[in-house]
Amino acid sequence: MKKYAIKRILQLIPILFAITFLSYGMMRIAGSDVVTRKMENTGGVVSEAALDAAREELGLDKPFLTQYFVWLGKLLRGDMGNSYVSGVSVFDTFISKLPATLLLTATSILLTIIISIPLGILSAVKQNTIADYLIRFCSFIGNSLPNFFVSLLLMYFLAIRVRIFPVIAKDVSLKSVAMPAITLAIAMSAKYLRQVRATVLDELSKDYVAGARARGVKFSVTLWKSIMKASLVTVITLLMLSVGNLLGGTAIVESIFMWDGVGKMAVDAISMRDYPIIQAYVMWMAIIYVLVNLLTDLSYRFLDPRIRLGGAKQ
Amino acid sequence: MGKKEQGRCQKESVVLKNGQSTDNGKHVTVRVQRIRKIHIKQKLIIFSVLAVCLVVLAVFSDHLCPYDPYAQDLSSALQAPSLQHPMGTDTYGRDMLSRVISGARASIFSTFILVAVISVFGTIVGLCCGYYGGILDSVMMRISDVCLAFPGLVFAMAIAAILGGGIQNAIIALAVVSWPKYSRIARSQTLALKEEPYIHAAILAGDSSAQILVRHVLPNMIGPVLVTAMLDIGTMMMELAGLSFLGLGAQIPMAEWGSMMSGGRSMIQTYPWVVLSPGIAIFISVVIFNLLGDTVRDYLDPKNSRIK
Amino acid sequence: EDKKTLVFGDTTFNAENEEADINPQNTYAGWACIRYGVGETLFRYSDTMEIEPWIAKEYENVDELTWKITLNDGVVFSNGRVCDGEAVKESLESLVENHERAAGDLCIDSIEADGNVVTIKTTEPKPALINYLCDPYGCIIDVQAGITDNGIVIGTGPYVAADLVTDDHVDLVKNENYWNGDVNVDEITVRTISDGDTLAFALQAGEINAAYGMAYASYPLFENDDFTFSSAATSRAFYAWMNFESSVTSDPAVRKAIAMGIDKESFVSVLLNGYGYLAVGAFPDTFSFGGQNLTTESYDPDGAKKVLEDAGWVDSDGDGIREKDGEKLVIRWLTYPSRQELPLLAESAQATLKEIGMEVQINCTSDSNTIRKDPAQWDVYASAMVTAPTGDPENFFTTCALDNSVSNNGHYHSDKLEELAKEMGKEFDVEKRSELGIQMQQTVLDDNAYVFCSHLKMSMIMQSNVTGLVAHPCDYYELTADLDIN
Amino acid sequence: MNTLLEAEHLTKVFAQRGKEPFKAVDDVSFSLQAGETLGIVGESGSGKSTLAKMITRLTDITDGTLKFQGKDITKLKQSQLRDVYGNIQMVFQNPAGSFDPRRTLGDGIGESLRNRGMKKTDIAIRVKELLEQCGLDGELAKRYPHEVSGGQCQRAAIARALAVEPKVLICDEATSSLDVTIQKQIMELLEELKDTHGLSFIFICHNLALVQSFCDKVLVLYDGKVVESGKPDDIINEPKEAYTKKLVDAVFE
Amino acid sequence: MENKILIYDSVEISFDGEAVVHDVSFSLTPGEILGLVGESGSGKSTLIKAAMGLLGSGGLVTRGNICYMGQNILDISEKEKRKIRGAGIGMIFQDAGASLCPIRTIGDQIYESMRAHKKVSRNEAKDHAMELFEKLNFKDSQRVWDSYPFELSGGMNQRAGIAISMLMNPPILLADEPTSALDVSVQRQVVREMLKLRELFGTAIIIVTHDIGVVRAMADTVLVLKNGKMVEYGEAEKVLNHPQDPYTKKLLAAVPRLKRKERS
Ligand SMILES: Nc1ncnc2c1ncn2[C@@H]1O[C@H](COP(=O)(O)OP(=O)(O)OP(=O)(O)O)[C@@H](O)[C@H]1O
Ligand SMILES: Nc1ncnc2c1ncn2[C@@H]1O[C@H](COP(=O)(O)OP(=O)(O)OP(=O)(O)O)[C@@H](O)[C@H]1O
Ligand SMILES: [Mg+2]
Ligand SMILES: [Mg+2]
Repeated sequence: MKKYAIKRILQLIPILFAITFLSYGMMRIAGSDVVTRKMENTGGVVSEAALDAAREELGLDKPFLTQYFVWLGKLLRGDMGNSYVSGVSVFDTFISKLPATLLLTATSILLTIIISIPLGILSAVKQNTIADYLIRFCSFIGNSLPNFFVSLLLMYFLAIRVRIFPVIAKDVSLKSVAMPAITLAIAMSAKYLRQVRATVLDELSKDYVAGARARGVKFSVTLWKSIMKASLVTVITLLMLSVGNLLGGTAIVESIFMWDGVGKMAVDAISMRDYPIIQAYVMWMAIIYVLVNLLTDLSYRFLDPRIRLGGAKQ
Repeated sequence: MGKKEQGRCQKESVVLKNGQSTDNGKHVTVRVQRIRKIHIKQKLIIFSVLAVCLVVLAVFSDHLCPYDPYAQDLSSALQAPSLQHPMGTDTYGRDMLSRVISGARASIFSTFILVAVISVFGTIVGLCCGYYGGILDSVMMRISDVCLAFPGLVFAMAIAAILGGGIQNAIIALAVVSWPKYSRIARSQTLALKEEPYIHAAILAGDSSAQILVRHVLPNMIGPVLVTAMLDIGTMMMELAGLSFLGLGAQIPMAEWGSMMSGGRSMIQTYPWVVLSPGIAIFISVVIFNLLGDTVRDYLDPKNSRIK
Repeated sequence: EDKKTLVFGDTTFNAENEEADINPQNTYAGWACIRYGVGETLFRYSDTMEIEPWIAKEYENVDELTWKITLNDGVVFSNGRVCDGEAVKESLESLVENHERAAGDLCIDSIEADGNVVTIKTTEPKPALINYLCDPYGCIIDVQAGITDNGIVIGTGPYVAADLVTDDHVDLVKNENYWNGDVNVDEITVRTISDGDTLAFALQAGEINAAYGMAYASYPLFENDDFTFSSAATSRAFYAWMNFESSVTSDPAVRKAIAMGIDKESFVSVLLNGYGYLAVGAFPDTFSFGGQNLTTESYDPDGAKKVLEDAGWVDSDGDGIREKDGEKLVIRWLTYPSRQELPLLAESAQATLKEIGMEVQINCTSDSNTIRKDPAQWDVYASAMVTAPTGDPENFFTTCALDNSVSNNGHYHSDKLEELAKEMGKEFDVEKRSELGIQMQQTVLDDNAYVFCSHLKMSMIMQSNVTGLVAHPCDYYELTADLDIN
Repeated sequence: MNTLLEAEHLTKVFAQRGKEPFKAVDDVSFSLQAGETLGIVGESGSGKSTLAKMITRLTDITDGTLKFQGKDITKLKQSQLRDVYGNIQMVFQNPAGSFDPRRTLGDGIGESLRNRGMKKTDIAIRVKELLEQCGLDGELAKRYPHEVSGGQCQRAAIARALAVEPKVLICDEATSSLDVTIQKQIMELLEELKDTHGLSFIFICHNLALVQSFCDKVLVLYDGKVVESGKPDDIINEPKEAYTKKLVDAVFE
Repeated sequence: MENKILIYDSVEISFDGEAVVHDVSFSLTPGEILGLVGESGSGKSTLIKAAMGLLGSGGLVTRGNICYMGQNILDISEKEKRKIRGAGIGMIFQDAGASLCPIRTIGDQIYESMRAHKKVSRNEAKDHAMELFEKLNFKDSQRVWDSYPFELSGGMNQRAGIAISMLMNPPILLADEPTSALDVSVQRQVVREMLKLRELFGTAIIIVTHDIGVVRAMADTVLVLKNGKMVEYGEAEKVLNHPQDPYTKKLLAAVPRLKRKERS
């Protein structure tokens, strides 16, 4: 197990190299740099010489490969550099944004689970009944509303009409996180629900369900003890993917609700061409990707004895 | 479960009269079974027709618009829905209905093209990786890892910065981060199919690898890919709308549902039709393609082979 | 006793907009310091954009290169330090050292402080020096107190920054030592809210008391008794630059037709909901050298058609687009999305110009600043720029319209304009400068080198119990000591 | 006699991820003469199918040599194997699974002919002929695998194998998933083919009774190794190895 | 009549309105073993599933009755059916391994099944199960109790399946091809276990199989089914040795026999 985990983490290295390099390259080809960006929206004009001086200061005049390796060298020494825009240490910036993102991730995942699993199971068990159709219809709605629109609706109804949640997040608290979390949970639940339904239907058709019935076991017992547990593998897979995406920050929702998280940071950094932050972000994403994959595999092992005990064929 | 069974099958105990009984005078209990067949084929046809309608709408949108979707008339800006303008008008006084119809082209076509490109490319890669294995497999799978691990947003924004905004570039960005999904599905399907006896039989019949891939593996693995693609049409529409929100989607004044929604979102309270009209269009098409995807899945499910 | 608190929502207070913190010397703009009442400049602009005393009580132009500025007595920084000549000297020296644009603007040779008198010597004649000192970068800060890591400075304004998180908020508290009257509000939070809809919802929900940067489409929500608007015409102009290297826009007829083919009036009244001012020239009517003194083309599609026809642009293939010598009349319209008015202008111009037979291809990209450097990539560039940030007409021409202007990417050249600019550079008399400004604008308009569409009507929307929050034409002053909430 | 197949020390090792490599077939040698029928018996998982796949080169041979009519075919590539497949064919365990579910039986039967450049019309005629030879209606060519019964499907599979007129036919448990009645019909068909075409068989089966009635020679596999070989009657009546004994004893009568 | 514990009376079973089993009648006395043979798809599984109420959503007994201990078990509520399932009628599936939940231990599932019918503690259930395991010749009962289905061989799973079914001591056991998934040696073992059951508990068994050898070894009576219709029903001896129906004859003739010199 340990060996396996180490192996997976080692796999991270080439991925990290590839994607940081790519991102560096792309941002570079993307033309304008932070210095040019800084001049935008201000309504004024600065001389080329001043711009060049500013570039030199940031090392932006050097060839792209040099810049990349300088960055890499620093990184290996544990220094992620400073933001070009704010001048603050990238690492500190990053750490300061994490709690918000973590809270949002946790609450929206939790909400998603609370909404989607019971409904998914219900709609599978009541297949082709009114309840099923209703649940599926709701999932269609959830699936076809863009995030930004859902958040507008929520703001309108929950913050203007009934005033139970604040429009803008004032702090990293449960009350503030509610609306962004609901927004994210709506879209995710809609997807999960369908998957849970499909998995449960699949499980329902398996022999062991008939087996339990033939032994006189109550359906609800089978449902909770066997079907749920078996479906959990699917749910975990989805969850892990979502956690990965959420930990990367959700640019749209975060910026609409003024939720000061990693996603908003990334979008701002990209639009400002703040390379050090972008690099840190890209690295973060790659690390999440690999870790999430690892965790998924490990949780399969935990959940499914066939994998844990090496019983699965092939 | 039992209840459902009972609900479905209406039970009537009927004691047949002696003379009518075929059972030599014995009393036989008869239960009437109410048959509710699920006509998957009919469902498939209905949803396919609806989907085709959408596509036709997209193709002929130019001819179907009651007004020029780009013709402005500032004097009649932001009119509420009326007989003249069933969906009202937008900020520029353009007819919303016409814009929604015309938007079908951009929205449906772009998602179609996107999904077509990623599913075809991903499938080919997955097929080859799964079938040939070896170096090709390792390399392509690492590349797909990188694409998956690469934050899509960074990519989209970089692409937009390199190539400029616009829907084509949003499509490129989404394509790069989405194809690995297909290659993974295709690969795992291919790996499983590779060991099927009929593939072995084909080898014995002297088929070349390419023939086997095209004639046997591809047709048998395309089901899950197709279903994913159908469902992805909805997903991609959402993603494009998200990119539009970030200013990375369609360029003005292009009528595209996602950007119409994001452009009109501040009017949700004041002039709701501006944002609801494209919203409803998105909803309808997402629902149609999702239902089609579900039905295709049911259709391909061997469990349902009897009730087709 | 209840504390008076106020929350102010602002879409512009963020790093992307060059307002990462409230250090006026940090970046190009650094407006937050003065906007949020933390810092004050030596002089300020009146409502008609004339110079008024502020920290300083008067100035004297000793000779072409020497300026003597006398400070008010009793000005103190919020930390209690007296703001005397020495403090001003330190502040300005630090500014010139850290702020490249300021250094270029001010051309300071030396500064001497003597009690409340500061004497500034410039390296070359600088008629607009006092105007430049009114720029937000000219905020006098306590250099000795230093600047914190998150960019908080000590100024002389009515509020003191207590906490600041870039892109999120700055917390202000009342300056107990304020030298210039009483401060009514005890605590203010300025929230960065980048999304316009969120801003609208927050104001509706009462989570913020006042807002700056609302989307036009949301204005109707607040046009009722619960809210008050405060608006002022600013010198931020939305205007189109013509590319004189382009084969289409180098044709005077085409430029003229564009000028006649844009429906500025509807743009302002419908698309901007009336929250804008029709522009004639580069400056709004509030300036003595404003548009009221100028003439230019007005919206006249038929006239425009005729102009084009006469110049040989005719639609020979019936596709609605005119051609001349086999070249289609296609305009590549470059603009950017960060100002909500620009895409609206582009889209509306596209439609009206189509009517006179021009096809407009819009490229609305946040990379416009890079693209516009290459004249081969665009024909018309629409931008939103502050034409008179210092209340003086010269700035606009030196940055945009002259042969040696860095931003003259369309390579406009006019002998007459060059002449007038030379004169302006030497003129110290305010009225004469104003007169020159008018002539220069008219020259530019006659060439249709620029089409000025509208001026920003800067608006703040607040709950009706908020008073003293007044929009100012220069866009610099927002939170002042007058601010109150009942 | 004319030796068709010669296998020497055939070994198959499966490399398994994270586990010890697994030897599925271990040092198996045999030879097959023209017209001879070789039975292979053994419990589930003893390596019978793996051996069959090695002979048809559907899986790579880890060690040992395989000769067909004296020519070494151990290392040939798939493209070079086409000629070999003209002589060796195989009938699979699971009849329905051995036809592409998306193609008609006729398509499957004619595939090898098509690959050998036969014309479409000729193929149709030949397919009909083959089906009839296997006791099926020629019309069945138009059906899909799921539209025919298991027995019909297996006959079609045999027809497919016969299409190229092979010299060796490998039957991997060709009847075990079928009903006894249908099983019997198939055995009769194979019997007939043996007589009329002089085919050689490798007959993999775990039903000893069938092997006894059909085969000339038997290999008993256990854990991938040959534990016993010889004439079927001898092995069944006088099993030498304990394993063989167990196998024989387990049969219900 | 009173010693008939299971009676099928003119049973017709339909799926979605299409009858697949027609007019089948037979009965079972305690301790009787009934062999159900017939070609694939003839309705054997359907017939025994009907008694368990496991026909699924599309299936229904459209005619006739099935009586267990004098009670018509077709028209009772799901709750009452649940009482009979397991405790009254046990079932062994073709692939007993698959009829056990793959991700829970055998012990867990045994306990759960027993709990469904009476209040027992886990330890009681375990003791009970161990006892039966011993009787069924399991070598290491503790290991079986703690194992997941996939950790056991096919034969062990099958026997575990039998054990679970037997724990409730049902008077009737329905076995759907309990041996066809197994190899010959294991198959023999399973047959032996089932015979032992009857010996120990007097269980009546219906065994569905393709293997005439198994029927010969076990069954008291034989029912031959073809296309959903009964073609022959009677004592095993008689049916196997003197078949009347042509189909039965054909079936028996098709069975390959091992030719041995002599049998001890
Ligand atoms: N691709 C593979 N990878 C790893 N192990 C394999 C592979 N194919 C087969 N094996 C193993 O090799 C052994 C022999 O398998 P094989 O299929 O040849 O058995 P068999 O004798 O045909 O059994 P059956 O009678 O059940 O068909 C088995 O233990 C199997 O698990
Ligand atoms: N759930 C179902 N829905 C519809 N038809 C069914 C269903 N289950 C079985 N049938 C049909 O009922 C008939 C009898 O099937 P059954 O499974 O009872 O046959 P069997 O004799 O057990 O065959 P085998 O020996 O292959 O198991 C078949 O024609 C089958 O297609
Ligand atoms: Mg095998
Ligand atoms: Mg059956």
